[in-house]
Amino acid sequence: MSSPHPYIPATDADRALMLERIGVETLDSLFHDLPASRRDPAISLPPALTEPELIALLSERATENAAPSRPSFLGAGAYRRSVSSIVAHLTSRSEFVTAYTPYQPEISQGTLQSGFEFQSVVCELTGMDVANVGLYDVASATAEACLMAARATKREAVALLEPMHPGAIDVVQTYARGPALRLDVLDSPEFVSEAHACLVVQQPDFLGTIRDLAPLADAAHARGALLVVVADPFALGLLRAPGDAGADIVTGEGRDLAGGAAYGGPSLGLFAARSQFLRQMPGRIVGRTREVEAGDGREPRTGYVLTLQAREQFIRRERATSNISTAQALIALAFTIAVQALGPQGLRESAELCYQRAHDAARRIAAIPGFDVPERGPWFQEFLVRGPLAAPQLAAESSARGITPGLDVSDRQEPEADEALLFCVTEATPDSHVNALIDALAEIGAEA
Amino acid sequence: MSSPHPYIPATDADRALMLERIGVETLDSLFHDLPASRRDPAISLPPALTEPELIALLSERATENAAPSRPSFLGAGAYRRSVSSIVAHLTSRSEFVTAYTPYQPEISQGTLQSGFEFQSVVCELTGMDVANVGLYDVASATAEACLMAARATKREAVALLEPMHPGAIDVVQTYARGPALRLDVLDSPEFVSEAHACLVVQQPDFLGTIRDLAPLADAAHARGALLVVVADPFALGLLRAPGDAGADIVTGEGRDLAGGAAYGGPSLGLFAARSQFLRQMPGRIVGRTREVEAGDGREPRTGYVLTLQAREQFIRRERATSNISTAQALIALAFTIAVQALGPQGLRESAELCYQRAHDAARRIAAIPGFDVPERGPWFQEFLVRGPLAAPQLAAESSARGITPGLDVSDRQEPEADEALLFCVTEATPDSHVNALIDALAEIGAEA
Amino acid sequence: MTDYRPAGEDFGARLSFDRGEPGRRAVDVPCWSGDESPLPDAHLLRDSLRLPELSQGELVRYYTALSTRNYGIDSGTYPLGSCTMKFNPKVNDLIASLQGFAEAHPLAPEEDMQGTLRTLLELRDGLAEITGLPAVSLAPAAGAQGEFAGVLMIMAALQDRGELAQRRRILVPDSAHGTNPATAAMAGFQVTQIPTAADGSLDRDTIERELDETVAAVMVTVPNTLGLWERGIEEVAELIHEAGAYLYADGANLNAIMGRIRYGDLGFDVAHLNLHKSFSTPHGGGGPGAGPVCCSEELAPYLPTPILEQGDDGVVRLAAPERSIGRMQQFHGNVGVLLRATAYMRALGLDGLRSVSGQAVLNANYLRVLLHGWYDLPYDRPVLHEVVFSGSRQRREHGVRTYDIAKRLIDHGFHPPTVYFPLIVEEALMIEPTETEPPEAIEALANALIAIAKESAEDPAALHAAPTTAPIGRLDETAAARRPVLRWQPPSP
Amino acid sequence: MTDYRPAGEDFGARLSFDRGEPGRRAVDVPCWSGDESPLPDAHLLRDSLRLPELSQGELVRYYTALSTRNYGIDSGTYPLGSCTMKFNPKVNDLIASLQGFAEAHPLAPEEDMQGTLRTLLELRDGLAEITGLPAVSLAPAAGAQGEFAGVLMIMAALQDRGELAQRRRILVPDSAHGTNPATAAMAGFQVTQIPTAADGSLDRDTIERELDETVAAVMVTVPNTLGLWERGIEEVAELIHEAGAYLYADGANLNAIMGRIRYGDLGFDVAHLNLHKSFSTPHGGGGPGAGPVCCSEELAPYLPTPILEQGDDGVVRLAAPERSIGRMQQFHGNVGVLLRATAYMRALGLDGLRSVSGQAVLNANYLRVLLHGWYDLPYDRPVLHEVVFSGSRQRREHGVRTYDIAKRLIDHGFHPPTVYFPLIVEEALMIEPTETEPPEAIEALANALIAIAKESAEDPAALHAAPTTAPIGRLDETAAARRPVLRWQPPSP
Ligand SMILES: Cc1ncc(COP(=O)(O)O)c(C=O)c1O
Ligand SMILES: Cc1ncc(COP(=O)(O)O)c(C=O)c1O
Repeated sequence: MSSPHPYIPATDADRALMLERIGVETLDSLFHDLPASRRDPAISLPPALTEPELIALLSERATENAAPSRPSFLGAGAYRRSVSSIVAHLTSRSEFVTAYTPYQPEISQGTLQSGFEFQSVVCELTGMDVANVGLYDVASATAEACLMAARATKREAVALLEPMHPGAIDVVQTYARGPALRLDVLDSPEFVSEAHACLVVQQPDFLGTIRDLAPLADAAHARGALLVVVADPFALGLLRAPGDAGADIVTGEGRDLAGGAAYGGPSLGLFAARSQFLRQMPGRIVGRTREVEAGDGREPRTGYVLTLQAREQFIRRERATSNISTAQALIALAFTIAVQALGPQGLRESAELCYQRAHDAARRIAAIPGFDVPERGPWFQEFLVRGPLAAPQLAAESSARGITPGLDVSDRQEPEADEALLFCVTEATPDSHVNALIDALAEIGAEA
Repeated sequence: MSSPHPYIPATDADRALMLERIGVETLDSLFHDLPASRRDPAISLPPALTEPELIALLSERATENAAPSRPSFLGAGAYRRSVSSIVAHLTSRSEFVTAYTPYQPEISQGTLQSGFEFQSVVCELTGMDVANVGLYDVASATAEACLMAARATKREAVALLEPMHPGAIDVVQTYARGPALRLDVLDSPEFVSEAHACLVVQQPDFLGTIRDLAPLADAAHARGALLVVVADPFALGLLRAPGDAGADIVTGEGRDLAGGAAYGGPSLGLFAARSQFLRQMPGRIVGRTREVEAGDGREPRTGYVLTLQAREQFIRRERATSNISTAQALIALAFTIAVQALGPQGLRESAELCYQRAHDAARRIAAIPGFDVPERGPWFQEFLVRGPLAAPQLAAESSARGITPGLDVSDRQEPEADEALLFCVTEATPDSHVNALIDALAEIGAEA
Repeated sequence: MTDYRPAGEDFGARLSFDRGEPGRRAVDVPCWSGDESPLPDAHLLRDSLRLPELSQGELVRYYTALSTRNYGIDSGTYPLGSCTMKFNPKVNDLIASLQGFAEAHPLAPEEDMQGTLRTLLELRDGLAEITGLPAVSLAPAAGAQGEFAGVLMIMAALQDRGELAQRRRILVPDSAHGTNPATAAMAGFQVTQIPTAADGSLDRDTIERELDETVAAVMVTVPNTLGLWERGIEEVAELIHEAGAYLYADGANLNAIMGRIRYGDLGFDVAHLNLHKSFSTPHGGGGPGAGPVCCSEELAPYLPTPILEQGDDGVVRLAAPERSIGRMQQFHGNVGVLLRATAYMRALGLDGLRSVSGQAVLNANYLRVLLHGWYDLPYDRPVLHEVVFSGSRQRREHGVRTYDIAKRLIDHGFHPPTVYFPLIVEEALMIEPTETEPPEAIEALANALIAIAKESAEDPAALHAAPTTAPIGRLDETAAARRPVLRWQPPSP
Repeated sequence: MTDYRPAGEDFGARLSFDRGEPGRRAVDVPCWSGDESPLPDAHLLRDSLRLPELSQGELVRYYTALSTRNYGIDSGTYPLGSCTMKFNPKVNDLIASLQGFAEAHPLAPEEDMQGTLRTLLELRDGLAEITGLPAVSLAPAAGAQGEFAGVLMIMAALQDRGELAQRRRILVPDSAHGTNPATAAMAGFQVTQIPTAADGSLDRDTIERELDETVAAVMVTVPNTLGLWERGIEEVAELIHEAGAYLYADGANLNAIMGRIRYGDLGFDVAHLNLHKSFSTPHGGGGPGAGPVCCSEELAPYLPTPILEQGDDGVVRLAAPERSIGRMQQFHGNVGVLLRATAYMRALGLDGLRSVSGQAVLNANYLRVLLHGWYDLPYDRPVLHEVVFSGSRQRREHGVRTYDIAKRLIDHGFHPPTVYFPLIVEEALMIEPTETEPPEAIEALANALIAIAKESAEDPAALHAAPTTAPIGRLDETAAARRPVLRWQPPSP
């Protein structure tokens, strides 16, 4: 501990003085409670790097990933979005970045008021009454929705309707271990029963199709089950608000609109519900209030606080509605600013642009001899592609041409997915990438 | 002007209301003073782009430049430096970025106090008494130094000592047009005469050699001329402060330490002098002062203001010491933080590392059969390389191998520069680049 | 910037929704110039959407102003106990934002993601070394999710042992963080609370008494939330293992002991870490974090999916452990946070991490000594990374609550410490200076707290009225909970 | 953030030099592990260097705190007349920071720099179109350097005409910015001041009288610093040309007329622009800027080096004009600023630039009307981009100076306007709202100024005491100039 590390201010001289004032001889003696036999074990870590070395090493690593300029048509839960430059600018302000969960509202209004903005945006998009400030990701949010539905209905099974993201099903399964909920993965809403706390449906579904939610709500409600909709918030710029169609709980993934998939995370689980479930909700909630009377006659000002904390682990402990503590606040801030930057017109236009570009690409692919785009109904940004080769071969041929194709979904049960890849084109997919894809597929088609 | 542009808030409805309150019918009528025959000419500009389109286009352009990963050994006035990540983080705070020149000190202490820090850093590095908050770049700062020396000495010629950066000589020539100063570019300090207001020398010189400044100061002072030293502030982490060696004015280029050459600018001209020249200095100067007595008994606090403004154009007009107004404040801030992040130890270590790495590279090159590194004395980070081919061919062969070689200086008069390229290696030149260079030169040597 | 708006302005009353004008916009969207595809049927489409309509400049100003109403680590000392609010190196953010990392699709072929995967492997290996627990999953998104994973792993192991039906209890100390009991309950276990002994360690007798074949696990925070080492933890571990239960380490306080002692060596079976604390990834106002879970070979098959595997070809791939409890997230965890943590680990190396824990502990003890006599110290012994005082004397003698002390500290320029936690300390003031505060800052904090202690006696009303210098005064939290207003509503016409 | 330090703290008294401790450091430097080369002789080396020694966290906090003591455009309305403080789009900063642009070496072969050079060419062509002046050099670093280039070009042309010895005078209006006369003098000319007529335009009679064979040029700001159009400028141009002199446009106020009228079409020979105003590149607290100089074919050969040339091969190269006045900088100008300006131009297009000027003018007139009657308006006619009031009534009647009014505006949350400029208006208050302020902000500014006007009558002392809400009160500028303290000095032992 001689020459101080840039992250640690105290010098040897500082330390000597502090030790003296504490009244101990050595720093090690402060650790005397630790069992001596276990102390200071051999630990092997790579050597420390100075900042320039660190930047050099990790910049090198970043280039070992496929270049961001490589055309890719992967979607399946992570979508390339156009995010305004103001988002990164604002969310990188250290007052936001380096703050903790806002336990002291007087000096945390930035985080709190932004949280209230976030809840408002989520409610507007989903058509729900109340929202929390965000959970880890869409899948864990959906799992929490299932747990909440089970608590609210006192039922012990949940139904998930295919096509649903397999990762999401997996996470619900993980979370269901605790209360030992039964998971029924259904092919049709008609199998919902009185045993089910909720019916969970994805919008658009895992294969990209836009669902008509109202009949699903009816089916669920007819059995006393809640309807949980797992919605892409971006698509909600165009699609009917799930709440208007009868949803009771809506979850969603906010990461993409917040900017940057980053190999999957940090993500952002949106969670909104009808107001009767408010006190059952997991996660932090921001409420609006006013200053307590100052006694100086001044009109109390408006402020924001974490509220309804009696649901939470740090108060309710083993009876809390969830164990969640740290969530994804900074991503929620980015999501909020990104959506508000688009505004009502922009979000609609952007979603329509996404729709048009995806449909145009699908049309062009369908026009290539040997290729087929099987449709399962109206769809948003993802579509199935079958080619003249089996799906894995088609994917391999495409990769060999420098293009990451859509996800191979040929092992799924839906008939349209047979030998198909799930392609995604969004408002942010460069034209040049789509053109390269068309050329590559045409070449593959010609050679097949 | 119907749908508002994101940069312009007013809507059609806003405009209608404003026009009504102003009492005019149309916006155009506010321009009625403009000669009708000249109004609204045909102007051809490329079409407007939305933000995603703009980012796409200019990102594409950025990749049309040679990749930053291409090894390059260019120096000659622009040097690759290791700049701490905290610099960009702090200088991107909008309070710094979007402020104007600090005319209202009460709400500009951030800029002003940083300016005072900058002046202090520049004085420490150069060994001078006073500094301004920065000029455009090293060359224009050097030109201003010549003008100031001429004013102070009332002489009408200036002497520049070779080797000096040709761009700098050119700029001094431009600035000298005003007062019609004569420029003498000298090969030896012995030619300084009583006609010269100053002797200008570069440290290290244009070919990289470290100068012994004290004898140059003596030579200048013996003729009543001032010594102007154009110093690389980074090298001053290692080299004797010019002020200690007798310099009267020191200029320098701060851009590289501030981060990013950006094809040459924004740059940052450092300008420091002995205190007797204070009131002759160009540029803004920040001074320390205190609050005026508030009358409430509170101890006045320390603050910073632009001071000695009677020298400046906006007060003194045609009798100002310079016409400069907007300078390079944000780059000065970055420079200050970068130097202070290194601190006294770090700057020294960093300069030594640069020295060692450059010397090591030179040694390795000199060891390649057919190559020669002619020395002109002790040097810092730049060195001459002669190969088995004529300089332009050597450069071409190197470029063909994916390496941007040092600058071709074979047209210079210095004998060591004959058929030579001026290579630069710094603390920030990646090892892998140096290795690639050695391999390439060995290959060229073997083929020649 | 300083909040330059006039002090009287009720800034919070006007949300972005209440600003701007219809038709304004902060960004433009490109036009579609190709063939138009018909939109889906109208009943599938949204009819209206209420979102703010602001120009770009207005929106930037609004959120810039909001930021000025926040206090972050870069604003000053932030000694929030248990939260490890230390300096977040900026280089880590730079690294995570490199395009190659930031724009990677989670389903991209692993061969195309070796830059990310090799970096994560380095982190995984480092965490295994640091904890002494050989198997690691980086998937959990935060501490609580790491705990959840850990407890589910224990559950799955018990199930495989055929003992799950019988082992329904988890023992949790009364000093534990709320996530511990909440997690245990979420995993379907009953929680038995273990009291803290007079020396601040777990009450050994109670543990011995409670340990039987109904116990699945014991969750212990090491060091504990009093900032104290759990004395005798090794013996406790043996007892637990003898009883057939597992020992879980809440590793959120790793900052105190990094590089000095390891959970694995002490007998822990599984631990989670809070990289957003010990490894200094920014807290972001409440996340994102990362809560890797580390475990023994025995529990390794149950780790959450994905884990990392390096093939003989050197290629790093994602894998599902044999008997995995499953996924915690749709994809692979908070990778951006993990990259930052790796950069932090690499910037420090082993010596650096040891300096971190050493200085963190030194700083906490320095504060302990400086404040000695001014505030009660219920567990008066040398501490590790944090020290828990009690304001009960101030409360008793002057009617000043810890709450008031915390608010008053704001007026001195500090973020308040954690208050009223751990629950076992009356009027708790839980202070964690961290290793990144210089001695001067610790002295200044102590001086402010001493000044407040004096003020409690001399002018308690000043404390009740605090803070007076913050962007807003004390807020009515009761009203907020009683009549919840949780979202913007359009002004009634 | 809000400046959370206690209000009494004398933050400015402690520089970074006064903080930290010897031995602390904010960054580490890699070790050299190769062969050691001996250092140069000791007499060439530095012995000591006094710089601050702070840990990274301390340094970050210090400069973060400094930033909070600044007011930027993102903080609120910043109606500094003549300075065009409008919203700086963030995307422009993003673009300039793209690695391919930001890390380009100025001496890299032009073939390797086509991304930058093609972008600059686009800007050059755009500026030529917008100004109606066909030849452009992007080299000057700011407005004043652009002026200097322009005047030197005139000088060089006169020299080539053999008239330089005789044409030693430049006429400059008394309303001109200080850089105009300063520049003329720096180029060695004598300055003759031209008065402003009652309508705010140049006094035509004086010009006619002064125009003779000793005149090299007339420098005119269009629109002028009163925010007014120079009536009859076309006829003046003719007179000037007849007299054999050149007409120079200070184009710093282009914001008012972009896309609506062009200097070239009006008869100007040369103009400089302030891209850091009209094209919204950030001011950075006093630069960097960019001051391109645009001129007629006649003056094109004299442009500063470099200019851009596109070869038949499409490759863009740097070139030196035939009879160039030379370089303004060692390299090619403030390229990073020029990239931002190009992005701005491309984001707006012609229609957008016309909206800019239209709205800028509308906003200034709106403010003019809102404040009518409250402050004197010496040139009471519709204005272009800015409006100049006078506080002379307040001064006369209430002893309140414009200085006081400006300081009081700070307490209302606004940056003050430009004051005491142009010099020809007594107690001038020069306000330029710019097009990026919404009408609400202009109304709020007007209301604040009206409140202050009322307060001048009712409570002038409050104005004299202002500002009270800023991070610091009025500073003693006289003392600063009388006993200059211009740098940190170590505390005397
Ligand atoms: C001791 C302890 N355990 C667990 C947690 C939970 O971690 P997280 O907030 O990341 O979920 C925390 C922090 O809040 C903690 O301090
Ligand atoms: C009218 C006018 N001319 C010239 C200038 C000088 O421009 P710069 O500050 O960029 O040198 C300015 C701005 O300060 C100005 O307003």
